[in-house]
Order: sequence, then C-alpha cells, then structure tokens
Amino acid sequence: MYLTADPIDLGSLLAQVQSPRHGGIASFLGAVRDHQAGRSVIRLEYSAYQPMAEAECARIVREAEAQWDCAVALKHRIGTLHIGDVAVAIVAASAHRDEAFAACRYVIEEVKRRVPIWKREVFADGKVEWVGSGEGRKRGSGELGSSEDGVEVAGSSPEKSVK
Amino acid sequence: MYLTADPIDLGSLLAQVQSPRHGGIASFLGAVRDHQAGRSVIRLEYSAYQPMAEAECARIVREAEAQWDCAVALKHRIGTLHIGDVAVAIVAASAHRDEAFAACRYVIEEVKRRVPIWKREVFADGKVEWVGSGEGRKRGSGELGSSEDGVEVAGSSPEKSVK
Amino acid sequence: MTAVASTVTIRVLLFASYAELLGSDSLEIVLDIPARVRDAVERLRALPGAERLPAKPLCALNLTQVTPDTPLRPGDELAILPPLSGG
Amino acid sequence: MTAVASTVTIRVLLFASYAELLGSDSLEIVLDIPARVRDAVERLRALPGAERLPAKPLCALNLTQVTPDTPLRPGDELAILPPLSGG
Repeated sequence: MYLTADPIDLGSLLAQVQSPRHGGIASFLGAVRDHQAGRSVIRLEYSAYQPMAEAECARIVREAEAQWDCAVALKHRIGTLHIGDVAVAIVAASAHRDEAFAACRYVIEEVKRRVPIWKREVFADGKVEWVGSGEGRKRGSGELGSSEDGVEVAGSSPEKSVK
Repeated sequence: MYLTADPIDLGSLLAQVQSPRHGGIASFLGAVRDHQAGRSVIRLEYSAYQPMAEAECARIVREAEAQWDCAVALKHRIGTLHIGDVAVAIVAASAHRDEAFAACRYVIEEVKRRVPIWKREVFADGKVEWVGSGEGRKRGSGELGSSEDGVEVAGSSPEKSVK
Repeated sequence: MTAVASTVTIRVLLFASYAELLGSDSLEIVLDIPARVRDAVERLRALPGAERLPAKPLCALNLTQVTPDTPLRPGDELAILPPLSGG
Repeated sequence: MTAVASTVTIRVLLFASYAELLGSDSLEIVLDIPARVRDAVERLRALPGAERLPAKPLCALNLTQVTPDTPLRPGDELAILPPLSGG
C-alpha cells in the first residue's frame, strides 16, 4: 500500500530499502508548508482515486528500480494534514549515490505528474481552494500547494475557486 | 559539532532543519557497503583531522545555505563502522524541492572533496587498505570505499597499500 | 442470450473539484451505442452545475488513462480526473 | 627581546597512511630561516620510511589549505594530508 491515512514513518521506509549492498540512500520528504504565494495556509486536505493511485505508484517504483538498480520505498498520505506534516516520503537506496539521487528525484516528479491525488488548501482567511484549478495554476512554482507539476486538463478549467 | 563517534540519528538532523516554511526536505545517507570492486568488506575505520574537518564542514554548510535559501544539517561519523552503519548524513530543507535536492547534493560532493577525513577498508581476506592511496584510485567509482571524489595529491602517491 | 442492447450503462466517478461541481462523487449514466468517452463527458457537462467541467478532462477507464475516442462497454468505470496535485 | 632566531620550529601533524609511513602522527621539526612548506616536506621525506611521501602532498597550515610556497613561522601547525576519503 502506497497510500496511507496515518502519519508517515521515515524509519520504516528506510528499513524497507536498506541492505548491505547499498552505500547511498537518498530520500525526499514533502511537508505541508505554512505559506503559498504569500498567503497563510492552515491545513491541506488530500483525497485520491485510490485503486488507480496505488497502481500508478507501483508502476513508478518499478520504473525507478529498473532504471537505476536500486530499491525504492514510497508513501503518500491522504486526509487532513497540518503544517509540518509529511505528505509524501520517498527513499531510494543503491550501491552508489548517483543512482540513489536520480531514482529519488524521478519518483517525486512522476508522483506529482501521474498519481491521481488532489489537495485543497485551507487558508487563514477561511478560503478553501483546490490546488491545480484556476487560482492554483496562476500561483507559480511551489512545493506542496502548487500545480506546476500536475497534469493539466487539455481544455478549459474552472475559472473560480471551488468552495 | 559535525563529527561524531556515535551512531548518527537521522531524526535529530531532521528536527534541526524542519520548519513551517519548509515544504521540501532532501536527505542523503552514506552507509558502509559490503563490497568494493568485487571484494568483500568487513568494516571501515574512519579518522579525521578534527579541528580542520569541523571548520570545513561549517564552511560547506554555510555555502549551501547561502546559495539555496535552505537549512542544512550534517553529521559525519568517525571510528570503526560496520556494514550498514551510516558514515555521513545530510538533510537539506527548503521551501521548494529543487533547492533542497541541490543543496543536499552539493554538501555530499563537497564533504567528499574537501573535508580531511580518511577511511581504511578491512577486507574479508584480512587485508587493510587506506582508501585513496594506490589501489583505491584504480578501483573506479564507488560510494563509500572509493577515492574518486577525494582530493588528489599533486605529485606521486604511494604505489603499494599501507598495511 | 437476451436481445442485443441498444444502450450501455457505465459508472462515472468524480473527484475533488469535479465532485463538488456535480454535487456527487459517483453516478450511473446510460448512453446510446456506440458510446465513447467523449459522449460520457458531453452527457456530464449537460448536468446542472457541470458547465465548468472541461470539454476534455483527464479520464481513466477501469484505472487506465484513456483518450476521448475510447469506446465504452457495459459495466465500465469511467473516472473524470481534475488536474492532479499530489505530492 | 632576545637575539633574532636563525631557525623556526614547527609542529607537523600526520594522518592516516602518512602517519603509518612515518610511524608517528605528530613531530616537531626545526628548519633554517627562511622556511617554506616545501622545506618542511623535504625534511620529512628524508626521514626513514618516508620515501613514499609525495613531493607535493596536500598541506594545511593552521587549519587552512596552503601551497608549497607558503612561509612558515614559529609555532605553526603544518598538517600533511593524504588523499581525502570521507563520505
């Protein structure tokens, strides 16, 4: 299971991939940030198309492991997350660090691009906005709370926020 | 203190750099691998020129933090390490993941290139070799247990292993 | 065997902002044969509140991403996906 | 003030394989003035067991990397560094 409603435990992801063969272990944590384009964020709410998200995560992990001779662990959290909570965690372990870094980077980029997960931001001013629709697209780059890596719909998109 | 004789605790490094401002946290662990160019490794023994190593680690961390607007935590272990033990750990946290990955990668490369630390490999066949002298240089790339990133002496080097 | 059907019934799943637009995260629709993904989307866009659904949203049929031309068969599960924002 | 000294005494630190070559990790050497880093290295290479010390090893003077031309002053700490292999 790549998706979880529980807090992500980096230690257990590390344990999944550590091995006497592996000298380089790269990891990435995506955490909920307190700001987005100058606006104060209170929390994020993640939802997913779970069976497809699980299948897509499995494909991404297999691709990375095949391309870089490494072991990859991946978890994405869904539900309500508060500032500082980890939304996504990736660990890639390989004999050498080049492969570990490349695999880790590949997995986070592909997760953002391909896995059917959505988040909405709850702002300090009470507004609630789905990331990636309308406003989200205009915000420029960001880690969590931006849509720059999301698959864009090949047509028009909602012009106003969905409350 | 960047050098330590105790096991490295990744959790405490994460705690050093996590902040509500940070959405992307990249980390790297260099662990002792069980092989080096086809030979079976039993353990590694690390030593350092400690005051210079501390000063150089501090410089590298400052450089990364200035260049990528991030917070960096770094620990390098010295003494005797066994297979799977973490020799070096780096955590870089930033608002965005590009900066976190770039800073993390910079720090490990510079640590290997600039910090006066040495390791010797103890092989299963009983041989003991300083990494980076003679044999080490011929082995090609490797994570731990290789000299490809080490500062090379600008002259001749010992042609035989130092036992 | 029963008589050849002239319609196809499929399950449509809606997520995130699209579920809010339509006020539902799952509905069944019946389409005339032959039916393609685009026909299902067109039907959805005629529903109240759905005028802001894009003409060509990202779609997955039975968990795999598909184009608007993909034919629909009875019992298919068609998911209409808003722009992804995981990570 | 005492008379002007004609020699300079420095502390030399040796590490890793170089400490093993010389059988010591620290020693004091006395050099004629004017003395530079290269003079200290030359003196070390004349010691028993040190013939495999490179002519131009990586050197740090008082914790900062220096070139062979760097002058030595009384009380300096000169570290002779084998190829680094941290990480």
